[in-house]
Amino acid sequence: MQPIVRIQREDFDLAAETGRLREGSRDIGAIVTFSGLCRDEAGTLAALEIEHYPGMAEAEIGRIAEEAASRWPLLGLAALHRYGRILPGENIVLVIAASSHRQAAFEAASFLMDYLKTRAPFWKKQHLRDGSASGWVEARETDEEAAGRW
Amino acid sequence: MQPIVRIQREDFDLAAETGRLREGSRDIGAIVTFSGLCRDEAGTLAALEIEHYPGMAEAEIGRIAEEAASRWPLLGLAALHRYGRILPGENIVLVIAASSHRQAAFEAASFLMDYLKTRAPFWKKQHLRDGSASGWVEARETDEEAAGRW
Amino acid sequence: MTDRAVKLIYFAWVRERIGLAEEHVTLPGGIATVRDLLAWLQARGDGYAEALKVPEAIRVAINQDHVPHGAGLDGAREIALFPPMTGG
Amino acid sequence: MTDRAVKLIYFAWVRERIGLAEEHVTLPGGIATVRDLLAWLQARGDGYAEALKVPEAIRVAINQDHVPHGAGLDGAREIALFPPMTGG
Repeated sequence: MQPIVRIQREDFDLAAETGRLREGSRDIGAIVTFSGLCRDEAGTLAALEIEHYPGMAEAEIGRIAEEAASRWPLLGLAALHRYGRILPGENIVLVIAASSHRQAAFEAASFLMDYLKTRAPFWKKQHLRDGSASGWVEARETDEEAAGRW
Repeated sequence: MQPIVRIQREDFDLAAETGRLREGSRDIGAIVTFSGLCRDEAGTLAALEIEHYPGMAEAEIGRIAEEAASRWPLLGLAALHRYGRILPGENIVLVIAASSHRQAAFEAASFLMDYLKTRAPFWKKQHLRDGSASGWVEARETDEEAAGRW
Repeated sequence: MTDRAVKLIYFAWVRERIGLAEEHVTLPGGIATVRDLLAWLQARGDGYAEALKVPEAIRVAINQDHVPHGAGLDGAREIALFPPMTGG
Repeated sequence: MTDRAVKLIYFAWVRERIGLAEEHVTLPGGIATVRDLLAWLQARGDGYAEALKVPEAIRVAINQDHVPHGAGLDGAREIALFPPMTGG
């Protein structure tokens, strides 16, 4: 099972990516997907701008995916992350984990997101609708705690 | 937030169902989907036949969904379950949970599946490819344990 | 306690062993709980005895809601008997 | 320890405060660890001082792999400095 890792400016398609994973095995009993979306922050956000470290972003998510694949009996794993300008309601990240049983799929997807949040080199800048303020999103301590539980 | 519950013979579409939930709110930051698929059991399975208790199936999944909605701050929740003859590789069940943050979406989807497994009135019968044997799938003790952790 | 008319519904291997999907019965006085009902049904024939020989393996719903074997039957219109669920 | 040429890369507000996305520098002898590097960079100008004034807020990767501030710089070709990540 070779994890799929893609870092791209373009949007991605949940159905197409999930379909690709399903074709890989007839023994898949459970597929968990996580989609991370750009929230509109109660109407105040104009856009997010996502900066990333080309090369390391792919490498780091690849390392996290390999770790997930070594911990759970997975039949498919994909992690896709966008960069550039992203509008409210649009996709930012997609993680898909497939396994024979649901617990492995749930845990692997949740693990991958927790680690991706705290270790993958991406940074979000907010552009506000009224133009009055904008700034870099601060890291949440709860994300560190979430990654610490694995 | 009114949970969507559907029990149907026909297949359902992950992208369409997820899209419907996304339209409901611009404050969704996380969507977790769980797809339960019919495994081919190493090529031995011809089909699953799923029996259900009409009326109670909807009512029970509705109760589980309401419980999930009262425990987590959800912006969308859907649970769809098929009945009738289902072939290897086909969908059996789909759960979607949407929230502002990922932990609520992961936990609600996982909770809903654990309870659905042990409380929703569905029964699976296996039809084997060689016709030599078939029988009712036995309940797994690990499913009871999984439901017990919530 | 007077006689009560109820609809019984069977699913999966309970249905197959009893040989019926549903039936209407009149419960005699003295059948107060789910446990009483299971014992009474076991005496109705070989299929019933076979289906219900391990009572603790049987799940019960009254009016489409799960109940334990100690539950009373007051107000029951529809009583369903079935094996542990295997959906999802 | 001899002088070493490395590429430094900055991201997010570290990049903005320093005013550079990347630069090539020659590290003088005596700069053995990430901690030494951060102290040396702080003295390069106001932008650097502002960007690095709280060193524990700075994450560091050597050759595209996360390292702690105590890590040595041997073999480093590309050293990246950035704030805590906020992807996902």
